[in-house]
Amino acid sequence: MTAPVLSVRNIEKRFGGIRAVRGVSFDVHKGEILGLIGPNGSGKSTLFNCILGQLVPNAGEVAVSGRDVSGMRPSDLNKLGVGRTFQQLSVFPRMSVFDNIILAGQEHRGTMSSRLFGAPDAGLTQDAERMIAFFRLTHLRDELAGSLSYGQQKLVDAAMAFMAGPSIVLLDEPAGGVNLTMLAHLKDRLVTYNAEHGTTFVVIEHNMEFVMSLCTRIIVLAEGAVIAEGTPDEIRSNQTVIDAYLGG
Amino acid sequence: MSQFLQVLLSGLATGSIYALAAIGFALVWQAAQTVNFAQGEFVMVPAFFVLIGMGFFGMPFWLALAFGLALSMLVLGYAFKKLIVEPILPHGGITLIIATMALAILLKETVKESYSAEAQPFPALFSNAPMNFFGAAVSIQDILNLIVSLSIVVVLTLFLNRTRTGRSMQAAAQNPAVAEILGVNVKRMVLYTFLINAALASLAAFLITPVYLAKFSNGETIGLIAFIAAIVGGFNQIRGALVGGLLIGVLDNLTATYVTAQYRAALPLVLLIMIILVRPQGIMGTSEGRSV
Amino acid sequence: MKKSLAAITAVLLAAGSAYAQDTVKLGMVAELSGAGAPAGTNWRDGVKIAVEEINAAGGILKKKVEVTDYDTQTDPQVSRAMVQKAIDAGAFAILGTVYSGSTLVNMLVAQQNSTPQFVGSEAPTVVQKGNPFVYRTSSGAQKGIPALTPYFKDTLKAKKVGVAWVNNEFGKGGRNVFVEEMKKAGIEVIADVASEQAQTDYASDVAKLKQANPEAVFVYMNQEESARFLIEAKKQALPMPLIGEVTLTEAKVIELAGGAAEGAIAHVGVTATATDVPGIGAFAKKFEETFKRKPTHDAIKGYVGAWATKYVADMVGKLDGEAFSKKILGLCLKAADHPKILLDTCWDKTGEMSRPSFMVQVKNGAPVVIGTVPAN
Amino acid sequence: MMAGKWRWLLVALLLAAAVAAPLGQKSYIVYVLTSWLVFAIAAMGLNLTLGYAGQISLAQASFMAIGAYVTALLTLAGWHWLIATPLALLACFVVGLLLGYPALRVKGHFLAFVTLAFNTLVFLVLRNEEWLTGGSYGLSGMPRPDLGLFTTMRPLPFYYFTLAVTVIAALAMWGIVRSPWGRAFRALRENPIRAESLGLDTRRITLLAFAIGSAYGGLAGALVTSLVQFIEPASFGVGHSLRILLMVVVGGAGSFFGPFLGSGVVILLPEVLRFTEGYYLIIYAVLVIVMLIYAPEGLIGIGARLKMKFFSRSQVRADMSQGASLK
Repeated sequence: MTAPVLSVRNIEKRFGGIRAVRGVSFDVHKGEILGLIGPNGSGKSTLFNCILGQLVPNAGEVAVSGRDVSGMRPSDLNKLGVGRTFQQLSVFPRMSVFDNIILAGQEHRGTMSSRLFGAPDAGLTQDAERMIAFFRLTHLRDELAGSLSYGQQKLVDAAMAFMAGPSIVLLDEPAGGVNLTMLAHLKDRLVTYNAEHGTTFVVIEHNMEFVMSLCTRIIVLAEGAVIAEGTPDEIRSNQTVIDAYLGG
Repeated sequence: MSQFLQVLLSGLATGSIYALAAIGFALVWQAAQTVNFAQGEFVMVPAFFVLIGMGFFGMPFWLALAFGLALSMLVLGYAFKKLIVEPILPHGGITLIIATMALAILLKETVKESYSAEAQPFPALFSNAPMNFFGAAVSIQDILNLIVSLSIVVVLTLFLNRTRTGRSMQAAAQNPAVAEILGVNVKRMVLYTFLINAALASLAAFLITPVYLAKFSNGETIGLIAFIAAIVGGFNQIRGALVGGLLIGVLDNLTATYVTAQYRAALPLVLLIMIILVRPQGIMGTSEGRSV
Repeated sequence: MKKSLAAITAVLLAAGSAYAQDTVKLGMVAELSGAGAPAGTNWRDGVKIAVEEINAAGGILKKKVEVTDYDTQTDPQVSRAMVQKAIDAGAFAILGTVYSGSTLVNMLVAQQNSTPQFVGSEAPTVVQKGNPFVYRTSSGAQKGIPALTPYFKDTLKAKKVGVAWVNNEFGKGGRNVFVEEMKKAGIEVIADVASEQAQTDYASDVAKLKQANPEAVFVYMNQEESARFLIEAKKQALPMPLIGEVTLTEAKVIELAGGAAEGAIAHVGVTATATDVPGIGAFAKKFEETFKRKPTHDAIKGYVGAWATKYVADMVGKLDGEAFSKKILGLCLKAADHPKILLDTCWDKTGEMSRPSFMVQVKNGAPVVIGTVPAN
Repeated sequence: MMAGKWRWLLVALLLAAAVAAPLGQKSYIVYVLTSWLVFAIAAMGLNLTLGYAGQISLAQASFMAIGAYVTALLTLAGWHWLIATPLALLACFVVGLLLGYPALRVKGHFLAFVTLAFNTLVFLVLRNEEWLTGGSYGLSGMPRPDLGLFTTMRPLPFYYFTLAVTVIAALAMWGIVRSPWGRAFRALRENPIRAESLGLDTRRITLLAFAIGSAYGGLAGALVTSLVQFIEPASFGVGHSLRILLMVVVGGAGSFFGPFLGSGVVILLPEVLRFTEGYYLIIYAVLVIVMLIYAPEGLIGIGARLKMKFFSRSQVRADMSQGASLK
């Protein structure tokens, strides 16, 4: 059996005296859409940041496709095929949508010198236009990303995460603040992309309906530890989870 | 030995002036994320307000001091906040930094053109007559510099921690949104900070100008040293600014005396770079609220 | 289109110069803003008074003198541009600059255009570059400071001295000449204290001198630095005599230092306090009436520069830079024949100036001439 | 597409104006035009660091100093300007890399202070190490470049020489900013964390932003050496760095043509405001503050806004049609 796309082992993160993440472990396999849920302050975002190299965990290891990536910088992690989106708006506001998307791919092409002396688009124009079209943003191609609506910027953010053809994408609250029409569109795109490319997703989300309908498997965190794991249906009926959410 | 003592004591006296400018600088930073590159000019201008009061309106010295203080608070406190900081802050920190640089030019040139390009004598608040202190000459002025800046730190700390207004000011500085919900008038609190800064700058001006003389270009040196003192001591601590100011004053004099006069100006700068790289929260600072 | 514009400009300029036939243009290039503004504005005002007088006396070669002010912003590169601009505008001679750092840059331009230039700078290097068009209006440091040597050697009989100087091109030049002179005179320099331009805190400088305890200290700084130094020296009760060149006993320094200047001694090339000299007294009076302040050394330099331009040009008999240069190098003007030159003055083959000078001491808050030094 | 064409036409016109401008002018005007070009190069470099990459630097004058002194020392030692200058640029590039290191740790005002301190340190070294730099007397007598058939001793040929260097420098800058590097610099300015998560090595690109910007400062310095033929430490103080910074901001930080406009304004303003005598700096400072309040994007930004207003009708319609197609 091949190694899991993402393997998290005993991640521990403390802030002062507070144990924000307490020895969390899980594996994600190819093609899975894993949901990571939990009440506010359960340590989801901290865990995410530890996996993605934004925070340095106090203990534990992270492996991508069997390779230990603990302590790796986010840019190097990205080069290994780990993409991500952000909870807050995270586009480059004073660059065009097109430039946003090209940027997301250019660092994976060529060398430092080819990126200086080579083509301005790093040979990515077709790929970028295809990606823009996939998210149905073609009419906004040359607009400044900062001038787009909130939901459109979320789409650009996702498009950027996919641009380099990652093996796994971690999505940090993709549904937050997005209206229903746009949300359906986003979910549709994620599912389609997953089906077409077999890309693995890990999703942090508060919107239960969104998570339950999108994910194939769900892990529930509370107070920094895993309290439940299973299919959406199993989680829906799990008493521990219900208690945790109701403030038990 | 007496040389060492002399240099040490003079350094403390000078450093306490740096500290006054540095404290105001740190306060304004905390309250409004404003880095004021014209802080040195804020210490230069009040002396000229006093000179105008005496020369132009014929006021006695004490009245001119009050006039200078009031005018400084109006111009360097209120008008500075209303006309420059408020409209520009939304455009971003770097834009505001550049605006305060332009303000420094404006203040310098205005003083030079409207008053004089030459240095002016300034009456002393206290006697500069020396007293012998174990072989070192120390003036009442020196001692008062130290006492005043120490008292300022104590009084300000008490004010900020013990009074309702002070606590409101702290709340407004730390978390304006929450403070607003709690019924604190954040705008007014921020304004108080600017007024205090202007008052501290005036005080520093009145204390040093008798020795340093009033000149339009004086702010260049004092301003830079005040920033360095604030950063070295710790931006988010009033006592940090004091420690930074005293440290720079003493180290500057010790370097010039015992190491190198040619490179004396380099020492604070090297210290600044080291502190920023090794301990950006400053010697006394705590790391919270210092995210860069 | 550009060409026709150029043509029109040329025609206009030709018309301008035709009109300019009956005037002599002088370019006053000085530090009117920036750090050098006090020196530059005094220089300008000295020139102003001289030009009024010259015009009242019939101008240069019977032509009216027109002086245009150019501000260098105390920036050497701007000063270079300004000298160029003045020459482009048809200036026959340049008056300025005062700061040596600027003069060293802009004198190249005047030289290239064979334009006579009177400068207020005192750094030795100004006249050491073989430029035949640059002339001093006061003795350079390498002339002025040696005039002090007899004072240290014979009057004070000092064996060990100290020097406190401001570390810019002005101070450094003076300091080097002084150290060299002392070496020649067999006097040991036991304390060599450099300070920064615009320095405010002189505690360590004075403490070092006090520790070394020389028999006299030579103080070579700009005005307000001198004043701050004197204040600190008094506070720490520095016991030995403080001796300067020019600046230390200037009226402005005395005003700034207050009582702390008492007793300070300086060698002064030409001083407004030497009111016994008729020309100087008259100039000081007129200056004070016009500008409501006392003239400084720089004002007198500007005044002398403008008058020297007139005297020499009149002697040459035409407006010719080359001829002007030939005439003035090695020329001596007697105050008896040319009263506005103030004192008997000679320029040597390098453009360096020599004339009698004074020893001055601050007594009861005013500089008093305590001796004269013959021209060297 | 039309806009692109118009832009090139405009550039060609400006270039023609730059060629024609000094013809029939007196030396002073030629000198001023030459300094404009020199400062435009320095500002162009800072614009990359500040405008594109978002890293504030108050040390551009110190890189002019390093470039000027290296070129001066080498040309005085008999090396040709064309050999000395690349070495000077290399020196600036390397020192710029070093200065970039603090920028990896601190941003904003802290970075401003570090770079400001660096500028003063360079000044002190130039002044104090007299054996090498001539101390406060500086260095003089540097030859202007002699290009065989084309000697640049006279002001006009030197102007055209500087213009040629400027055009080459501008073309190189144009290449940089439209390359993936340029996109990376802008991404660093806009959102460094997002850029890092997209595989961009933000540390490397930060250092490069400083190094390239500094090399442009060095090029300007190498030209100053030949233009003024006299250099001394005070010409490269913090005040000059501030002046270059204001050129970038006044022109429009992050726009390609901003530095040309900004340096033009700063160099020519004293001329325009000459009638105000000593007050021009006051007026200038007030204008800068007012501009920062109402148009922080600089003169180029004001121009763009006016254009928007001029074409506003068609613009709105385009927006509406796009808004309609969203559904």
